Amino acid sequence: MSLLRVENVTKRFGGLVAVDDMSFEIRHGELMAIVGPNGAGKTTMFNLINGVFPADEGRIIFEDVDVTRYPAYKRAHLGIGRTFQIPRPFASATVRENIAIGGMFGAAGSEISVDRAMELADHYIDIIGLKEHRDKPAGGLTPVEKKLVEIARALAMKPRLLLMDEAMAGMNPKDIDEMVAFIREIRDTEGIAIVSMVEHIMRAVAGLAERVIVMHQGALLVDEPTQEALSDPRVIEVYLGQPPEEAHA
Amino acid sequence: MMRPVRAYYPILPVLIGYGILFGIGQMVPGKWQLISQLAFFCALGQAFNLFMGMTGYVDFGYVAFLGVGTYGMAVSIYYLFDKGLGLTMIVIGMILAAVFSTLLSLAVGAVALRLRGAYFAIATIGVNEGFRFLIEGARIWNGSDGMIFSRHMKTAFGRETAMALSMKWADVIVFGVAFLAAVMTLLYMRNKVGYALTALREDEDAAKVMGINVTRYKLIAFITSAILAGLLGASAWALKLTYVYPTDVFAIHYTVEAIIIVLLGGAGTLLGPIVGGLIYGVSKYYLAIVLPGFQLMIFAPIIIMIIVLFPEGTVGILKKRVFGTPLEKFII
Amino acid sequence: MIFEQLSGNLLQGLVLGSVYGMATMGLSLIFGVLQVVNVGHGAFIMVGAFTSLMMFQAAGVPPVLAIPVAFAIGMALGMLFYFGALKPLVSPSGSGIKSLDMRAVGMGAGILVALLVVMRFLSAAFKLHFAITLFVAIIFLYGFLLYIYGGRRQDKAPELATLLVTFSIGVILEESVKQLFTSEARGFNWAIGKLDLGVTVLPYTKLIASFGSLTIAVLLYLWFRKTRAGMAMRSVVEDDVGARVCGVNVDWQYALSFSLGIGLTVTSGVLLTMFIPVGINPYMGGPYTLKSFVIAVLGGLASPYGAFFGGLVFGLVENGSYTLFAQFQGLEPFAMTRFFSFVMLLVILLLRPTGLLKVK
Amino acid sequence: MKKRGLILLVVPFLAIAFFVAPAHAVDSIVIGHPAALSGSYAKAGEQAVGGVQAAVDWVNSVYGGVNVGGKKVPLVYKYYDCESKKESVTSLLERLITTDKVTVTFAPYSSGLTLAGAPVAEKYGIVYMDHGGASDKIFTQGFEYVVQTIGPGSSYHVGTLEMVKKIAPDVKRVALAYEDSEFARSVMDGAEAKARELGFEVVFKRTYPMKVEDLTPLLSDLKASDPEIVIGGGHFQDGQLFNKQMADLDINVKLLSLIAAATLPAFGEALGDLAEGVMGPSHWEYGVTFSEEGAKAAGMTWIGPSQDEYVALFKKAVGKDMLPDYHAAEASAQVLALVLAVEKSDSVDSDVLRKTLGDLTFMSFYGGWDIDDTGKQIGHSMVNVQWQKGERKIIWPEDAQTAKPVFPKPDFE
Repeated sequence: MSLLRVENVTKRFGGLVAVDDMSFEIRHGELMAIVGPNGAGKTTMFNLINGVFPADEGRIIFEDVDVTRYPAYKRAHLGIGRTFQIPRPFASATVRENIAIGGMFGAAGSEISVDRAMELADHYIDIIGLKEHRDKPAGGLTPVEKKLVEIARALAMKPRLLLMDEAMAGMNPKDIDEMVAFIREIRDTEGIAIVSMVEHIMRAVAGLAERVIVMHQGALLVDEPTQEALSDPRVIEVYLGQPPEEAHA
Repeated sequence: MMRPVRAYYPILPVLIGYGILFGIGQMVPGKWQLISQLAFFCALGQAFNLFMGMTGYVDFGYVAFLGVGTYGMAVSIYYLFDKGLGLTMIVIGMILAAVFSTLLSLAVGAVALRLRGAYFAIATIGVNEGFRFLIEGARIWNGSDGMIFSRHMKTAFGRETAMALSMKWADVIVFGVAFLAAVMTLLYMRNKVGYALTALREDEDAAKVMGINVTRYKLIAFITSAILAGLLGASAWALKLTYVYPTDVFAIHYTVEAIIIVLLGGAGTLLGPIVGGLIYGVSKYYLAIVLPGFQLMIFAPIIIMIIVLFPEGTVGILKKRVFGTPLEKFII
Repeated sequence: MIFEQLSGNLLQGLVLGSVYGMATMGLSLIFGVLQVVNVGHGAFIMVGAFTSLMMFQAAGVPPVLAIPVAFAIGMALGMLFYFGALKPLVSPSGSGIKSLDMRAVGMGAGILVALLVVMRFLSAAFKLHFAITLFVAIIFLYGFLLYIYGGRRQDKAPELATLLVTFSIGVILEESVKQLFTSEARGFNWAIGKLDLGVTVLPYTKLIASFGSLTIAVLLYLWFRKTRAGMAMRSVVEDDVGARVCGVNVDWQYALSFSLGIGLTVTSGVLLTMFIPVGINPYMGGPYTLKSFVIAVLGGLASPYGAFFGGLVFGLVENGSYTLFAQFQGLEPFAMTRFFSFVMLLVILLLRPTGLLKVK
Repeated sequence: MKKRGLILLVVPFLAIAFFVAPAHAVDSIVIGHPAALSGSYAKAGEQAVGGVQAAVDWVNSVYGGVNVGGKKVPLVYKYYDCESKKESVTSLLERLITTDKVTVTFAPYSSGLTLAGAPVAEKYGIVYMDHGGASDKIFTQGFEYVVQTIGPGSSYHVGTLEMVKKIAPDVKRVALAYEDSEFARSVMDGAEAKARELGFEVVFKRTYPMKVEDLTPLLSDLKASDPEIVIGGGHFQDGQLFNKQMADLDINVKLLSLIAAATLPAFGEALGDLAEGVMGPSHWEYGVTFSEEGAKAAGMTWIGPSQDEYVALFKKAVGKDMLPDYHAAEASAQVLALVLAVEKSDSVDSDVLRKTLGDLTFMSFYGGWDIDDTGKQIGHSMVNVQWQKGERKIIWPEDAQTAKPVFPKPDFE
């Protein structure tokens, strides 16, 4: 049984077809990446999965529940977590409160008290290693720290599927490697499926994903294990005929 | 759900503040009206802050809730005064005020809470003005003739009781509403509601993705705030002044006053509206005495100055200063 | 009978609507560029009306010729208030200081006291009311503090700060005009004949006002479409960040569009006096502010031409619905037209927040 | 505790304000007034303050002070600005009563604000004189200390209709178009009742909202009903608009009478030729011929300056070249009533004063003054003015005429 099934999903904005008849599956505990050049419809696909806006056609099924018409918060309750490309922590709240908010309202939301959520937050603060910033407003952190807070916030929701939007954008190679290692570690300890969205940084894909979906102009181009996808001629074609390794400039 | 008692310490300064205010009013003869006016400003700011400060939504038509609350009490007294209900009428009036403001807030919530920023502000102005013109145009509750019910109160309660009701007990209720608003604010701050509101104030889309049912929490804060406003209108305007005219109770400058009070004190803080209400009320009162006719001209540039130079408000600044000191847990 | 009245009302509504539309273009322009709702809008219309009145009374200048003067006054006021009050709150580049410490506040207070003492003597010397000199003192103090510390951009609920600032600007204008001209309702009489259409009568002044509004709307349209400066401003409306990347000085565009918006609004005050040359007083602006909000929403809030179109629709609906409501017993039709226009506002905000015209 | 510090800062303020109050003794008669100097009623409030000040100046300098307790004591006028807001009325009124220890209080302009202050005055048992609240309903509420000088709203257009009945008995069709406010509505109801009583046919009756910007739809409607006389109005701005747009739409009638606006000098200045022949009912007008001789002939007490003296005093009091209108005259007449009541009863006690005011009847430049048991004004009759060649002339009642009425009024050009 798959964790998430996307069936023939289409989304239009006015005359523009942003996502065109996409179908794919995500399995439990899987590391996956959605790859594609700018404008390929990756972000739209993410937004459709976690319910920022509804799909025009098709169905989205999460653990046998048809969530196509569910609002975002209900999907979060079912176990779909999400981070943003530009980190968006709640600036005036402290790091601890930020993460606790994830715990309070996320998947296990209805049962968790404020105090329990705070304890949970402390646990994740240890994991991301920001203990010294615990009671500082999140607005004052560095971008990388914000990113970590955001991931911790999403993890506190106890999701079964975590969508990570361009987790590595704007990072230097050393940080990227650390982040990749961190994401793999999360998958192993939490046992959740993680879908990353990657635009350019192909060197990260190999470490980050066991399977790759490549999107092009809103449609599915390939859905293959990582190594095969990266050497697929169609994928190379999409990246202007250059080998993907060099396209990350 | 309950957090340790320590988390509720900030209610102490609130209690002390209102206690001192109430004490001055009771002990210093001939200052009760001023004190009750100050309490009205504090309550107005506190109730407004509960929604505006915590969600970041600016309800420019907020005065409509005070207006319908006033009508709730007025309708009760005006139409029931000869039914021999005695003081139950006041209770009915308060309930009607709460019901009217709840209904209006549900209606506004259904329409306006989907909108953001300036669109929300304009929509709420539209509700306020539209409601006033409906009352006038369809001649609801005497339309623009309004209701004057001083006689009704004297008939129902007797002269002495009626006098005590409008000159004392109405103000005591205002104090009650002010304190209730502070308690509700603190309760929300310390529980899930508050965290949900903080999240949606900072980033509504991110809050949704975190599993927060933003509509629900917005509505909770909105209705709470509206009911408090309704009770405030019922006591400070209807019971105290014993008349209601639609142009008078739907006047937008009360919303502006609420915004000024909240900003002076610090938006989204617990103590802000009290400090803001006191600063605003006292300075307005003395300006009206010292420079009658010129106070608006003096006040307007000062407000611009404060917004531009001290956007966090008095308590906002104070909060930063006491950060890390023992006072920290009292001031939020 | 009813149809005659209805057509007469609609015709009047169309003419009035064009002036309303013009009076809202400034509001929409300012919102489009700065995302600021100008709550003091009506006060600027009042300034325009006084400009027209004063020029007519002092020199018999017909209101048409007061338009350029009003526009210049508006631009100047716009620049003044933008740099004096709004820039620290909305400027994309942010400005000045990080925090204002107690030493600075103390210094400010000292200066205020010194100014007060000076002003006390000055007010005695010039026989001015003390409050007026106090007002000047506060403005000076504010200017000084702003010059040194700059102020901070508001991140949380920016509407709150800008709503209150624009409201206060409106109050300052109203109170200043009251000090200068008292709160008496004034007017003038510029009669140049009427056009009898059978169903209704239209004075030529109204037609000129309507035609003037249309001309200004067209000129603004051309300016936006055909000139470099106009296109730069439009780029800021479309995409603030993108415009900056393309080398547009967004900061300056903000200042320019705010003062252009105020200029248009003050000009519309002149046109309004051609339509209604009486009842001019410092507090006349309030109802126009509310009307302009409705009209701006009809037109999509951020689009000046949409606003012009919205004005036409509004004029038609408000005047037309009178005839409708007059058919019902027990209603006050005039108040109901107002009720109806606010219901319309809410319906449009719900169903078509981008306005009646399809903008994007 | 910074929070406490702030409160501690407020406390001395309040304490000082309280303890600095002057010691009470009958060495002056103090009038306390929470006037509406800014906000919605600023215009009327400015007039009222000027009017009170002018009358006070007259009493102190010409009349020589108030004769009480065997000596002449000066009148003192103390006013604050309530910003036309109801909360401020209560707190400022209480300050006047308790801190400033005033002898009597004057209500701010408008029925609403008068009502807002009434419970405070009742609580302290101090006379509360109403110069700007015309609502009849104020006097059905059982207030014991409220005394009215302005005439009740229902009587405003009564004289106008009587005049038409007398000089043109064949005119029948009357249109009523008033502002939708509590005051204008009471005028409309009174006018409608009177019109039916006198046998007029009411062909049109509508209201328009406050602060209206365009009356065209209503006036088109009115035009269609083909009235012979039009009475209506509300405040200052809408009255000018009413006249202007009547002219724009070529609605020519035999009589146009507007409350409030048409009686003020600014009306003629604003409208010029268009005002020609337009009428308005007024409590008082410059040119009304009430005089000491007339009062003696009628056997009434006379007090106060002559009209010309009054206008000069008023201009001095406001410090501007501004003419007093009826808002000022009402406020002044109230001061004169107070002076007479104090002298007659030789007391400053509120209950005695209230009783004396109840029995008092006198005449001044403002006209007659007499109140009934509830405190409502019944002794003052209104005059009707008409714009004739750019000047306001009193045309009704006949015994006060300064010019004959022009009827029918000339058409708009």
